[in-house]
Amino acid sequence: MKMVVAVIRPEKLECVKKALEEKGIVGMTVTEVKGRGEQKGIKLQFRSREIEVDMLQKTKIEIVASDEEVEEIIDTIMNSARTGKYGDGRIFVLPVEKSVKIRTGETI
Amino acid sequence: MKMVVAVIRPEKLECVKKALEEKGIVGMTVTEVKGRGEQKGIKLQFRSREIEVDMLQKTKIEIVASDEEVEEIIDTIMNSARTGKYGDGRIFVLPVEKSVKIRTGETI
Amino acid sequence: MKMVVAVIRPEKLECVKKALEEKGIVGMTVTEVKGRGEQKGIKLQFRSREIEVDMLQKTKIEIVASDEEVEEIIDTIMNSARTGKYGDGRIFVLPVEKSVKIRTGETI
Amino acid sequence: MDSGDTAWILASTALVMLMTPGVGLFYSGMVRRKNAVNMIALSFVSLIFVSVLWVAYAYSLAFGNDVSGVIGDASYVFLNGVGLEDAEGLTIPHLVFVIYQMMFAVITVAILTSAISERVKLSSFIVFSILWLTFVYAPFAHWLWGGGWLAKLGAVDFAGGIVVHISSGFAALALALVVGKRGGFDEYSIEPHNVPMTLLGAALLWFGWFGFNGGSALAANGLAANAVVVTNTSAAIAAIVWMIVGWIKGKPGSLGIVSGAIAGLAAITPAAGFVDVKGAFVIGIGAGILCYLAMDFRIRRRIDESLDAWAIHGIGGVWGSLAVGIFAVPQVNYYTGLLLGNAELLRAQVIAVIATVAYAFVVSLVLAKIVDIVMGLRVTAEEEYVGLDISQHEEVAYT
Amino acid sequence: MDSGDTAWILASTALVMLMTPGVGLFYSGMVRRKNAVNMIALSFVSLIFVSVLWVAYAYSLAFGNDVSGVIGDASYVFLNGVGLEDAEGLTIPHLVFVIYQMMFAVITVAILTSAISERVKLSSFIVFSILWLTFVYAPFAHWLWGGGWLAKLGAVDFAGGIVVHISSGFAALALALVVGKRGGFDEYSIEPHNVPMTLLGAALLWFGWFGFNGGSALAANGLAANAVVVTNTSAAIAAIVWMIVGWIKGKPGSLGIVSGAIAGLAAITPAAGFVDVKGAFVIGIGAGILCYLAMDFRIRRRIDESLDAWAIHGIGGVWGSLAVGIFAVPQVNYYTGLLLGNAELLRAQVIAVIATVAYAFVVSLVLAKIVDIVMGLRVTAEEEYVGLDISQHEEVAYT
Amino acid sequence: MDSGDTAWILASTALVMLMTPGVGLFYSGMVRRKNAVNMIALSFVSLIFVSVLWVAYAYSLAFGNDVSGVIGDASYVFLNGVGLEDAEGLTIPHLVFVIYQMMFAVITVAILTSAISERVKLSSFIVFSILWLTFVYAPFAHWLWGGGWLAKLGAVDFAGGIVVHISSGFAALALALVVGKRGGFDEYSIEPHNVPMTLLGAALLWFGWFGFNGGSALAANGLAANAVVVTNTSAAIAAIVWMIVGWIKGKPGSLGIVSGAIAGLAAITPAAGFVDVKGAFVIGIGAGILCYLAMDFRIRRRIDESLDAWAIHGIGGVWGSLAVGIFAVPQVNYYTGLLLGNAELLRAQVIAVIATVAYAFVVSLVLAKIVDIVMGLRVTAEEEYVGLDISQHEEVAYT
Ligand SMILES: Nc1ncnc2c1ncn2[C@@H]1O[C@H](COP(=O)(O)OP(=O)(O)O)[C@@H](O)[C@H]1O
Ligand SMILES: Nc1ncnc2c1ncn2[C@@H]1O[C@H](COP(=O)(O)OP(=O)(O)O)[C@@H](O)[C@H]1O
Ligand SMILES: Nc1ncnc2c1ncn2[C@@H]1O[C@H](COP(=O)(O)OP(=O)(O)O)[C@@H](O)[C@H]1O
Repeated sequence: MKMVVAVIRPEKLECVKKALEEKGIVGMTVTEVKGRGEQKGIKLQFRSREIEVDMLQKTKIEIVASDEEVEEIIDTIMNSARTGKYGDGRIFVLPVEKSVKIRTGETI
Repeated sequence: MKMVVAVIRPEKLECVKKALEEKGIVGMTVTEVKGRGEQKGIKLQFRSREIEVDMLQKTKIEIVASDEEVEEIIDTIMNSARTGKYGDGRIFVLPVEKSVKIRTGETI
Repeated sequence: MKMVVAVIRPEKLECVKKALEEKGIVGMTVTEVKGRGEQKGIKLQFRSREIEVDMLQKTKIEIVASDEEVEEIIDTIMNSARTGKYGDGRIFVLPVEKSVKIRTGETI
Repeated sequence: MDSGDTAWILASTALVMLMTPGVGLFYSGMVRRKNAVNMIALSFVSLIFVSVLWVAYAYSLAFGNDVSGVIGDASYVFLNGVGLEDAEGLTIPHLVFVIYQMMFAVITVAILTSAISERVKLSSFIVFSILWLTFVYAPFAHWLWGGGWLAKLGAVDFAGGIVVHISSGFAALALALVVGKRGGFDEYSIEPHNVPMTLLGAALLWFGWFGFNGGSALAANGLAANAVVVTNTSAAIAAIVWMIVGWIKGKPGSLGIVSGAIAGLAAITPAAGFVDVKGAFVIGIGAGILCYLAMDFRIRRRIDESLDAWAIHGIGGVWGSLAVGIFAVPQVNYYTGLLLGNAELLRAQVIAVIATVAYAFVVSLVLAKIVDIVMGLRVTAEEEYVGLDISQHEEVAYT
Repeated sequence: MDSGDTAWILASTALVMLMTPGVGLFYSGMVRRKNAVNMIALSFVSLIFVSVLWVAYAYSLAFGNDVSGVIGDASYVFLNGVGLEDAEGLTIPHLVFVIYQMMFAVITVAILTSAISERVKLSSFIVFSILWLTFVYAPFAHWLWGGGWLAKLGAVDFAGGIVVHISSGFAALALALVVGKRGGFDEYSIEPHNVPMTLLGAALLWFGWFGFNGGSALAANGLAANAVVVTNTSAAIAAIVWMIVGWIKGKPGSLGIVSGAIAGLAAITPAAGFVDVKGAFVIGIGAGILCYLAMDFRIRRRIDESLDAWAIHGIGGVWGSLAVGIFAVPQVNYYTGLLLGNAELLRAQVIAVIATVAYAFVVSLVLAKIVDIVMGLRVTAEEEYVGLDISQHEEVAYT
Repeated sequence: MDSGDTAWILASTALVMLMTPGVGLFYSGMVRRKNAVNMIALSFVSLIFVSVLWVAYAYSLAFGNDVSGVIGDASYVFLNGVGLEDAEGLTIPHLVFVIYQMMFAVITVAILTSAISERVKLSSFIVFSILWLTFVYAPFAHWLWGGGWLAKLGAVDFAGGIVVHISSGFAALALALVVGKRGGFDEYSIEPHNVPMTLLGAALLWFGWFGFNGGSALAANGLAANAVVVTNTSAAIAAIVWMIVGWIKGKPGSLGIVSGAIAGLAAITPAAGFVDVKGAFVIGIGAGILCYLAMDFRIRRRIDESLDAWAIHGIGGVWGSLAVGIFAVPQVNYYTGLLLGNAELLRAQVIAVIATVAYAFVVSLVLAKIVDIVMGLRVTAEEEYVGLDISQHEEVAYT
């Protein structure tokens, strides 16, 4: 069991959600975050000065899924979240040892 | 060492906190999130149309604890967060390799 | 590959960010959270009564980095986030199995 | 026509108009984030429906020619015969009087949304408020201000202690009993989602109340001045009282301060044109204490009259309406209260209070029951859980 | 000088002043969090620049001695010769008239920021608004209110249906075409970030509109009273209409309710001093339907006139300005409309509407093009992506 | 009694009342989230305590019969002898004058909370403000407006440049020195938590200032009109100046724009009834530059007078009070300034400014020290760290 953590553009959330839903991936937890990637954000010209806007608003999606589903989830997110421009975000995969449904107590 | 991640109903937070405190579990990090489970949220009837409210507000609790404490934490959360209705949430357990206290530098 | 999760004082974020940047650590995801440590927050005297303010505002930083960088990251955060008073926060290290850049698809 | 009087009542009309969204903001800050839009929307719904109905027929019911002391006739339906000339006996155009009075009806309906916050079905609220305006508000306005039986009896209500505050406060109590508690009310504490918004709402209410009470002189004169001074004094002193009580029991919360202020404002409303500043002190202190106790009682009885329209407006209105009979001084406006040896006025006030409390409570209860049976006053449990913003408006307050 | 009239127009000036930040809040709630500050800042920028220019020369262009029906002369530059004495033919000091009129110019510029929200370069907006005030607003004010050719023709505009709403609405349309769509407009839905803020803005607009239309009587009299009553009625009924349409198509959103209200307010503006309450009902209903359809049309055509100044103010202003010619009743203010058999007024109104729509659209388009070519009306794609708060102000709305 | 004058001063009273929560919102947006409630609560605390004390005795201290030019006597304690009839020499009821003046005292106390933001103990603030009202505000009001020694000397203060702005500004400086810097002030930058809230507060301040300065004519006449026009002009031009300075140094922040506007408003306050619109231009430009420099100086000196009451109100008030002596023109209000060859007025103004700056600073310092020694002006470090909302009110602004 894995947790797929994807940090994407906020405006892509709807798109990613729909794409995942089509693949039958429904459960997820979404958090508003701020982030900066290796480009250190966007550089704005201002007179002679240059200001760097790091810490742009991003959306973090966490999905816990079985090992087999992970690749499909990654692909789906990649396809639905990509614009090809800097700032598209990252996907991380973390191991999960246990997953319990509070309502039923069932371990999945 | 593990990280117990629980996604619960926001209104259950106080209750869960108290229950954990009674078991001596004090340290925790809490995040406001939105989430959707396998039921894809709540369906509302509206005329002929049906609207689905996915992405309900949830509260995420992260607790890093020693391996032995994990079961007790899970049980305590289960008991204090359950209503028996859809949307009660999930608990995930992730492995943690290291935990450091910033103030003292001690590794625990 | 690891994910370093640090929960720090919000007012220390700028300082930590700069310290990390100097070490070449740029990518990170930041979340506003609330937390309570082992001290169960701050106790305020009020008449005969004592109120406990748990759940103080904290900032969570997540950095995914290669195994070798982890120690340096921990040290850097420790040095830049520490005030020596209760509430300085914690650092956790979690294993990461995979990290993908959405823009390019490259796995790192 | 006096242009100064007209200027003041036009300005007062605007001030009172702003109080209705003020109530919306005041209430909205105290509910949960998922109902934030709905709570303000209800105030706008009150504004738009009552505005139209007032012009259509409710003004006529309230201020048309008296029919056996009970109600006005249909003479002013669709403002027939209401023109640019002075209203009878006044120095302001009749149309100014119409719209100034309209704003009182509007805010009264907005106040009672306290009782049904976070759980009312929008369509049912609209139906209820139409019925309530017709069968409770319009009669009350007629009885006290339109020459109805209470006026004939000698009861007075300067700016709406009875017509606005008792009516909405006791209607709120009735509604709360019919609609029932919010889901979770007995299980966990329901916290205000935005305290600054509530404070902003309170600020707009205090601001508007200068027009509410000051404008009720229907002229820009010494009486208006007196009303404004005693209004401000009562609000301030009641806020201090509530703050002190809060301090004794814990910390002086800002919500307590402004709740006290509103209590003081509601209580002085019926009295603002009859008492002087010393009377205002006593009325304010009484309002602070009584409304606090009423709120405390309501909470201990676990009644979910959620935002305390009953405790603050209802009880504040009762106290102020009785206080007129005690503290009225003739220097302000001819009337003399018990303290100066006249028991007549108090007698009339007691009758008026008892009659209106009973009528407001019973008729509101019946209307609420009818609406509940016919179309359901309350949303489903699911709709309540996801919040009224999504379920009633398909909107999200903050993204 | 009449102190009552002066009191009312001073109060109205304050009311109209507050509408400009009201527009800012109304708009800001509907944009994304990253542009929240900018949207309110644009309203303050309109306030400060137009205030200064009005005193410097724009008042003179609008209300100076008529030069061939087209523009005012320079007689009042820097308020030369404008004193504490009454304005000619009025019972209020000339300076009161100056500042009351100023606030109309201020808000008109604020309204058109709808079209360029979330993407305009601050410096270019300043330049554009200076040009636009000079070449569109001042002439319009002169034509209708300063004794210009449309006034001579017999066209009327009580409180700015043409001068304020047609001008800003059609300027917004032109601007939107020149500046282009917001990044992402065709890809994802751009959601309001703070609905309560928009509702607060709407409340301040409604509140201020009492001074906007009521004050346009330039006296505290029956005409002012009529204006206030019909204004409130039109707003309420249009809000109900929009709400019903929303209900038919889905859920009745709060943004729909207040959009309807603003449509009703815009539409009644030119008519408030000429029609009675029955006329207001018809105008309000028409405004609700027409402005909704216009918004729908705009969305279907994928025009990013982002916050619907065109659909609401532009179309509302057109409808109201024509409606004057139909529903004017002489009991209110001498003028008689088509319904009572007089076609002259409608003829003049049709000419005025056609002329001003064309002029506003074309000249705004040209001015926008010029500014765009010379200095670029729009920020860079990166600046737009990170948001105008950071890129134009180096500020973050909420931390 | 003149009904028009009364209408205008009643409306102005409401306008000035709203400025106090306006200050609260303005300040609250600039502090951190954990102190958001407290900052608004302090404005309400000013409102409720000063309201009561004003009626009880402070009005009498300020406007009672002059005792050797220093203070008023006790003749009006509890508004004894203050009735519905006209105030002496005025055309408005005495009670209107009382409450209009009250609102000035209220806001002055609210302004000085700038200095102690995010760290003051609520109880100590209450004690301090009672002392300060008694020993600083009431004497100042008496000296300038109640027939005290400065008035006899020939000094003028139209709407409170000295009484309100110098007094609160220099009190803030003194308080800031006594109470010390906020924890972390020298380590990290303390960011505004809600810029739109600050802009809303600024909007309410600008709006209310029309009543503040316009109402100070104490009548609805040409003088009031002049006051409103120059007030708006000075605000606008100072905002533009501050914006330009911001642009030169970086980006033109919205907070800079509104800070400039408040500076312009504060500076024109003492002059609004004495200068014409040309004078207003100069005063506004001066205010923009001087107050910006003062703020800059304060920051460079690392003085944590947190929200710049000193730089904006204090320095703005000094500048405006001196400017009266330079730019007064007799067409407005008899008085003539230096530019027209009269040095007398400037002399009186210089004496008044020096005396009041010194008195306000020294007495505030002493009072602050006393309160600090007796009960501690400041919360503990822990309470400050968790924030005043929790530690003083047990409330959380947003959930
Ligand atoms: N090393 C990292 N650790 C944690 N989060 C990261 C890391 N790198 C990037 N992110 C997250 O991903 C987001 C997008 O990354 P970015 O580098 O901008 O994408 P791109 O690879 O296209 O440049 C960042 O805003 C941040 O939230
Ligand atoms: N697969 C998943 N990955 C991540 N989070 C999940 C997953 N499934 C559920 N969640 C989180 O748990 C919350 C509650 O889940 P839900 O399915 O509604 O509970 P139930 O199992 O009672 O239906 C969701 O809102 C979401 O935040
Ligand atoms: N066991 C834990 N699990 C998860 N988060 C924790 C844990 N302990 C502490 N934290 C987080 O770290 C923050 C600071 O911890 P704290 O105990 O106050 O530091 P200190 O060790 O200096 O007392 C807490 O507010 C909480 O967010």
